[in-house]
Amino acid sequence: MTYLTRDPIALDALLAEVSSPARGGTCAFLGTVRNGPDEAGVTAIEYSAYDVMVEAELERITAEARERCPGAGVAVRHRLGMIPVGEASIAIVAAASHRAQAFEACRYVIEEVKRRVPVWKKELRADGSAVWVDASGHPTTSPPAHV
Amino acid sequence: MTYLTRDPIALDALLAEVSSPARGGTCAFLGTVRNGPDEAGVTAIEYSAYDVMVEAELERITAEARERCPGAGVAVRHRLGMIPVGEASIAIVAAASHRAQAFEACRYVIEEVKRRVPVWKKELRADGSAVWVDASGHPTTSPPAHV
Amino acid sequence: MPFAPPSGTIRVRFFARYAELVGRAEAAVSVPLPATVGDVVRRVREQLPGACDIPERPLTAVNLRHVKLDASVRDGDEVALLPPIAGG
Amino acid sequence: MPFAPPSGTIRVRFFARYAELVGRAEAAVSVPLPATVGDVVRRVREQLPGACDIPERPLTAVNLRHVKLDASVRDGDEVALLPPIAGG
Repeated sequence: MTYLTRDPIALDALLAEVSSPARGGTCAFLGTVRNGPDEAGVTAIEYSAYDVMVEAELERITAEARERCPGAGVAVRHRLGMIPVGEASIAIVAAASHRAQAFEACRYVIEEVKRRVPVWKKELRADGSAVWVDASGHPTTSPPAHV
Repeated sequence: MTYLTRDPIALDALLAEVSSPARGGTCAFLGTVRNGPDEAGVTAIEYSAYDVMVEAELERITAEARERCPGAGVAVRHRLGMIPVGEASIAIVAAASHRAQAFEACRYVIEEVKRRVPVWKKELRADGSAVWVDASGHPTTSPPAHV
Repeated sequence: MPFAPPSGTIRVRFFARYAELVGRAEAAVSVPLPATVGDVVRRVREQLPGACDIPERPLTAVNLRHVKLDASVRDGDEVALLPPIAGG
Repeated sequence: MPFAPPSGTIRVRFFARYAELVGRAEAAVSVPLPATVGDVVRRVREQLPGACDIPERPLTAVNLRHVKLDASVRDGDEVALLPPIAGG
């Protein structure tokens, strides 16, 4: 259980994992639970996962990112369970000798996470209802197509 | 003096400046003083600046980033003075409703900073010597061309 | 004695909305071999109450890796039926 | 009385290595108007001890904005000569 947590994500701990004197550029990404105009009434999201596959996919994805950006350090944490609006569900940190690789590695990881990491979201609304939503926050009632 | 500091940069404070329930994606960049294979013997870098112009340029650059990514929140801090290896000279945080804008705004700011913000670096080495270096860390002895 | 084709037992796992549809997190499914992931999905949708609401072509993984429906399965494999991914 | 062209006083600022070359952080420079930033740089390089080691075409700013050397200056402007930028 290296990549998953049920507690709030500590960005500082991730930064410490990848920082080194040879790495002058660090890019971080935080995904947080939203309550914007498209999510009226959302109070929290419950994240669930195929835990062991998440661990396996994140191990592969971070290895791929390091292959694309040799010398880069990459750390990821995905939070599961009930996450209130405004708190992070995922944090990714990539540090490299120069900024271009740091941005590239960080972006690569989040894009692959969105495509490949088996995590699901149930939106909890102020009116007491709960609904499974897809990556864009739309209810997943209609049968999804196979990718 | 909004954008400049002589103290260590607190990333958490920048994150707090831009976070909001409607912004689900946050991208941060940290530039840290390196001591890698290309900087053998560097112990610290002394950063100096045309302070008032730095403030003016950063005001313009962050406004441009917000124009490119409407709704985004952007915060920047540049540190001056003696910065030891491993500590950050700059931190940029961009938060937006979706990750693409967060990455774009953050990347825009650091690229423009590198082009436009009048800050200079003097490398201090373990042997006691000190040398002005350009953005890539090369000594600036030969006359630079006008851009 | 009539010829009996070899069969395999597949551990099928359900997640999120699919687990709610079938009312369980996993099932052991027997299939004649050789078989594909698609064969396992078909068997699940025919045999398990509630599973007919799982799409005919869901996302699937075998032994923790994403696969297409024409991937083959062996006795003892773990096949997961994955609702649309919403990680990150 | 002979015709005297109007002249302007420009506050010129030096930074980093350029400040070390001229041994000072600023100077008041008088130029006949109209004048460009290039005229100010030329005057600085001719008149200030050590300034000949500043490049003929340095990066420059007028009143806190980057400008090209053909930008015009007015009485009271602040012209900055900027070594290659190394911010970030």
